Amino acid sequence: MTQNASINPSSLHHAVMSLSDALDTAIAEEMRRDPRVLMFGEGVATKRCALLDEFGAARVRNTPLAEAIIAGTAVGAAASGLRPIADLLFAPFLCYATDALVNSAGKLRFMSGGQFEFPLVTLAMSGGGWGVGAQHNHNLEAWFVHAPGLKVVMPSTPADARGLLKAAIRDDNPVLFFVDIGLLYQPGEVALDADIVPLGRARVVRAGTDVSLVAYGKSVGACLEAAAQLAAAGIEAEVIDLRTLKPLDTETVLASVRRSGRLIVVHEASQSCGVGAEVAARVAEHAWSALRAPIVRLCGPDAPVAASFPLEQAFAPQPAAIAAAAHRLCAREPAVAEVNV
Amino acid sequence: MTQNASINPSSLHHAVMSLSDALDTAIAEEMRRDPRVLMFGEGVATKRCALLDEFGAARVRNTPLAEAIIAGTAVGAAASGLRPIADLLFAPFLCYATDALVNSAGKLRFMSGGQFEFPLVTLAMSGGGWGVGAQHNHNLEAWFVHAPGLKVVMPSTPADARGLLKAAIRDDNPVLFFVDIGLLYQPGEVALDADIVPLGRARVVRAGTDVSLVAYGKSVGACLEAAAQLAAAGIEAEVIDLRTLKPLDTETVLASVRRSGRLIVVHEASQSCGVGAEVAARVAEHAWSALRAPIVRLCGPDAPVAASFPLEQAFAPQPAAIAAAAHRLCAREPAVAEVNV
Amino acid sequence: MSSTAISGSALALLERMLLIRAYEEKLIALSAGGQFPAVCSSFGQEAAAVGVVAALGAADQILTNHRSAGHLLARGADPGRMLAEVMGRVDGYCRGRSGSLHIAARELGVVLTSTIVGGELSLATGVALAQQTLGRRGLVACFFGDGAAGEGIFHESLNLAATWGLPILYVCENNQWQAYVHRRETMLGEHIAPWAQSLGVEAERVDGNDVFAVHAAAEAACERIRADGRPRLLELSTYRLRGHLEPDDPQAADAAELALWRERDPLRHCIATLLAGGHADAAGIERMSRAAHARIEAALAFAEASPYPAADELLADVYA
Amino acid sequence: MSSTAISGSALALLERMLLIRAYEEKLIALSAGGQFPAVCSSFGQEAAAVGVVAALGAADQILTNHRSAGHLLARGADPGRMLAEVMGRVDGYCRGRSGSLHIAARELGVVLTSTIVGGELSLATGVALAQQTLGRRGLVACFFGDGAAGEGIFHESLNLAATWGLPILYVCENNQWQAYVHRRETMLGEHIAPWAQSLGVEAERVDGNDVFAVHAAAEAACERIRADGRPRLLELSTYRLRGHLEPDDPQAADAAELALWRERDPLRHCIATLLAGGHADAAGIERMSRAAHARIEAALAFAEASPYPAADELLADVYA
Ligand SMILES: Cc1ncc(C[n+]2csc(CCOP(=O)(O)OP(=O)(O)O)c2C)c(N)n1
Ligand SMILES: Cc1ncc(C[n+]2csc(CCOP(=O)(O)OP(=O)(O)O)c2C)c(N)n1
Ligand SMILES: [Mg+2]
Ligand SMILES: [Mg+2]
Repeated sequence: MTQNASINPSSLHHAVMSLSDALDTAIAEEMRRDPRVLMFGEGVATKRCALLDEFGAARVRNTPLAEAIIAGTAVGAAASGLRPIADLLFAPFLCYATDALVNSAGKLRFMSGGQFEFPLVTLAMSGGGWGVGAQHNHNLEAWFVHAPGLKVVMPSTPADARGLLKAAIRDDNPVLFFVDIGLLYQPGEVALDADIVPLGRARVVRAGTDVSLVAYGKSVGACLEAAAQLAAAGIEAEVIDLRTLKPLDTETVLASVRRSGRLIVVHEASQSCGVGAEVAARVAEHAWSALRAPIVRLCGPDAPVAASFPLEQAFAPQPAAIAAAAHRLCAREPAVAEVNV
Repeated sequence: MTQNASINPSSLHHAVMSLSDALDTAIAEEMRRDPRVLMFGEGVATKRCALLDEFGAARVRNTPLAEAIIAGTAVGAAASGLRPIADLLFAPFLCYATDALVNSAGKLRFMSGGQFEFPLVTLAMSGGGWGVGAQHNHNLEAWFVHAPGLKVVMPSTPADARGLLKAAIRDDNPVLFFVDIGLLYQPGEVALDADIVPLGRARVVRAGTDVSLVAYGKSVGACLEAAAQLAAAGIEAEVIDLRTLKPLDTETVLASVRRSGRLIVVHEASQSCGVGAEVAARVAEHAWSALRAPIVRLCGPDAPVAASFPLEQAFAPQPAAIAAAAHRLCAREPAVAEVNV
Repeated sequence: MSSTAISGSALALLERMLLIRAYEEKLIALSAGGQFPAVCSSFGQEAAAVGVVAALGAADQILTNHRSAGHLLARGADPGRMLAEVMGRVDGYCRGRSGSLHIAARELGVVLTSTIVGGELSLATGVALAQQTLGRRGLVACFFGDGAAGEGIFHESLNLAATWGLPILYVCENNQWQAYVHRRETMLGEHIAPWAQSLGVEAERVDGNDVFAVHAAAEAACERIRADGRPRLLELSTYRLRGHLEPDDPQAADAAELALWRERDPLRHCIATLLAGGHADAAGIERMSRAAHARIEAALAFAEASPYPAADELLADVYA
Repeated sequence: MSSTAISGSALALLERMLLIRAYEEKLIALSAGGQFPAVCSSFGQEAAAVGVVAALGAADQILTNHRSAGHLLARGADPGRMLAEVMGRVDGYCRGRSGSLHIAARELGVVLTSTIVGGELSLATGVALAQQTLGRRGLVACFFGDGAAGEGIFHESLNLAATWGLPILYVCENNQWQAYVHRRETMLGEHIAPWAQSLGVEAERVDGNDVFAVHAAAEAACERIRADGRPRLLELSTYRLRGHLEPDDPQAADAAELALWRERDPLRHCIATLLAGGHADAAGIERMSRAAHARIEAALAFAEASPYPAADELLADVYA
């Protein structure tokens, strides 16, 4: 994962780079800025050799294949003055690491009466695109939203990836940073002199007044495609990228729904008890009177993901389905729409 | 945990027993019925000596202190012709066991093209009542609702505990069976000749037409208390005990809300991405036009539980708060209620 | 191994190794073309797979991991159904839902394959408990890598198997690599066997590139397991001759070490032994090799003709 | 240990042990009264705690678990703040939020206590990495039980510490019990030390009920760790003289074994050694014991006077 950023002629401080390179950029910048930042994981020193070259073997480390101790080491180090970044590769591997992250990092600050801080970041990938099945591809971000004391981030663009990762590294709390595999090599413009992107703020990617499409990760792109189709039909969709899943920027979502009166939440993760359920519930609690139609969730099915390419691709919500749901919500009487969703 | 059931004179087949004894009864009955059922875990053979005496050391086993292999052994055995029950003690210890349960038991049936079945049950306790803090008391049931391929159960009465556990043991899928510590020693009437309680069916514990209170575990009792208070004020609350959290009995909830127009979801687990979010979202999707007020969730705070007794008790939603929310929803104009929740 | 000890079935071992090599060469070529799912090749580890699996009986159960092609083919899996699976087609062993990394074939006793490193170790004890409890004859062979031995589940699995007395043959293919990390970066010693021994599991180290040595050790271990029902571990010293994943990324390799191990290619060793002992001639081996390649070509044709699963398989078989 | 080797500080060791015993006796009495939170007593393991902690310096860090009272008091923790914590009062070390099972006292270098068995093993490597990376002098002492050694994280923690060279003194108090299960039901051997040795961690077994032996072994191990920065393990053979939890459940115990270990009570051993060597007289020890009990009475009064936390602490300190 070397930096293949091509320089944008309009500014020396802008570059077009992949999300993967944006993450590397953020890590290098923060390691330069703060000597307490270090990074480890299986293959970190091998695959991120630019980091190893610049920062040396003490700060960029390969580990044994043992996720529980990788996470535990990060948690213990964070409480003791370091600011570790642990690469846990694929989200399902977090299953081996949940004790350290959930029972220790998320709880021991509160349980100790505030004696410790846990400034650490874990990286993990998920989502379709690699065709390797449900033991590599499983969107688990909702687990860590449900568990107390953690923050959860999942960017959709290289610029946000850089800015949010920088903010996560500077945050004094444990941050689970999820990366959508399907976005890893999609290029995007990144302002290299931009500040951090603060955690906890959603981004209105496209303004619109007829329906609010709320998403994160690669589903943001699906919503934008759907919005373009809808615009052609005269429906103006607002597209919101949550970016941070915890703390969740409820205000931005509520404000949008209060204008549009219609909400569709979209993500690749399975539906039950997912982030979409939380968004829907908050809207049903706090913007109910603004709703002009039932809420719709479009999520991954409640099933493991298949490796087989066409099934993997069909797992994530598609633009056509999003557009169709928006048409139903906007065009029909609410009661009718409800029956059909 | 010996059976201290006192015989009810009205019938030899009814007994008043604790939820804990009801679980032991169910296990013994199923072990008698099916020689493939066996049980293991830390202290199982020591603490459940009645089972050990009756079924012997091959079927009732102590294990090393190693939750990952306890769960893995159960999963491997289930796929190979046994029907194991694994006692994992307290829900936070499930963190060590998630790989076997989530990545293997939940996924390998689908991923193998249907080659294996996983008839296994795990037991785990959570909830306030023991004053031992967030590393023993953490309601994690929503995690397993979110993960594919699992079933999730959490009873509120001894009779349901017996019937649901028997159903879980007979089910050909992995079932996570959660037990509310606060209910363990509360007595209840159990019909010893009753059939199983099928998984996936909620129970209307109290009929009512003004507001639907949806809960599970010990929050059912809190809702019943609130309902009694509300009845005195002329508000008839319907109380629904979900009993099974996955598959969720959406129809029973929707039917209730379509009658009452008002929904309050109550549980001790933290709010974000909890089961309450899922219930709220399903109602906002499928019974929106019946809603006459915003949905309200009353859940545990988004924090670890303290050991300190008063804080532990304050963590779970209280009857007074439930009744107050119901009053707001029933008495005021919807828009006003919304501002206040 | 003295040439007189080589039985007639030695040629059958070679045949299986040739088939695995041909299969992996085909996958390597397909992957190099791009637009092909990631695969972990067992190229260079054929002797470990074939030597152990040939020692197993029909009732024995096998658990394996992401690097499973050798184990499956050694067990008699149909390369056509395997390729179909790798390519996500409906005639694959798992209806295309597994892909290359978790192929299970229950009909062959290859069960519960997991690509979570260590997953096979977590499940093997349960399979063995079922064999034991249900009075089935077969033992359980559990294949894993040196990397998996660093996961905590290794410790838990072997300790439980030792304490409960479970009939498991743990087979650690110590191929010196763990994805992009060399084994020496992950542990102080060179070997996994002492970890097992400390837990009370008898363990033996064997040259994993000598199919005859592996086979003899596996037969002896299986015999002891069948006799007393207790677990054993074999550590097979071998080498991952390709990158972690195809297409290969040669950069990561240690060139000197790789050259050394190329000299010790298990196929070459097997052929040299057979030729030296007069158990085979070059022409016969050449015929065998061509037959293996032809079988793989036919397998590929089968796989390519197989359709992708229909969209309704998105939700099939999630629950029983 | 020859009596001439006993320094004047031996009396300080006894004093600490007496304080721990008095504290645990008080908790046992309080628990027996009912309406008291569950506590895991370290009654019978005082020598392990005092012997090791006395070998540590002020800059050293300690990680412990659910059975931590001995470690905390040996380190100089205030029994009043400990009792307040156990009773959920706001003047406890953790503002009453921890209760008895996870008391951490950062000011004393007792950090990150976890009641998840094995939790301390998962965190110790990170604390040690920070000590090393930030150039701090202190080593890390990590206390855990024989049960914790059966968790996979034991294997992962020791292997990482060995491979990276982390300054950790692993202290396994092998007290023969793991909650309601006897150690012998959980492993084939008798000892944990061989598991560490197989990973390349130097390990020594010591009579954990002889405070002088423990102290000498801990001093020697700490010296070696400070010299080369590498981890060591001490296995202290001891016994849980009470049930897993208070109030005690005597049913579960093995009566013969218990009687045997009662003979080897660490306090009795310490006192006998001091008396035999002429380092103390009975009256002096009696005075010491009374002082310890008086300190605990004062501590209880302090704890009882402390209020419960206010309701707004439900959400305090969740995030930094
Ligand atoms: C829990 C987990 N961590 C990481 C990975 C990614 N991964 C797949 S294979 C592999 C290396 C495994 O090494 P080893 O066990 O020695 O087997 P080998 O690949 O050498 O055959 C890694 C790190 C994984 N699949 N699961
Ligand atoms: C992961 C986990 N599993 C189970 C428990 C319940 N539990 C608490 S202490 C204990 C026994 C621990 O045994 P050991 O490590 O030997 O320590 P000891 O209690 O003997 O000091 C158990 C099973 C727990 N707290 N955490
Ligand atoms: Mg390897
Ligand atoms: Mg113990």
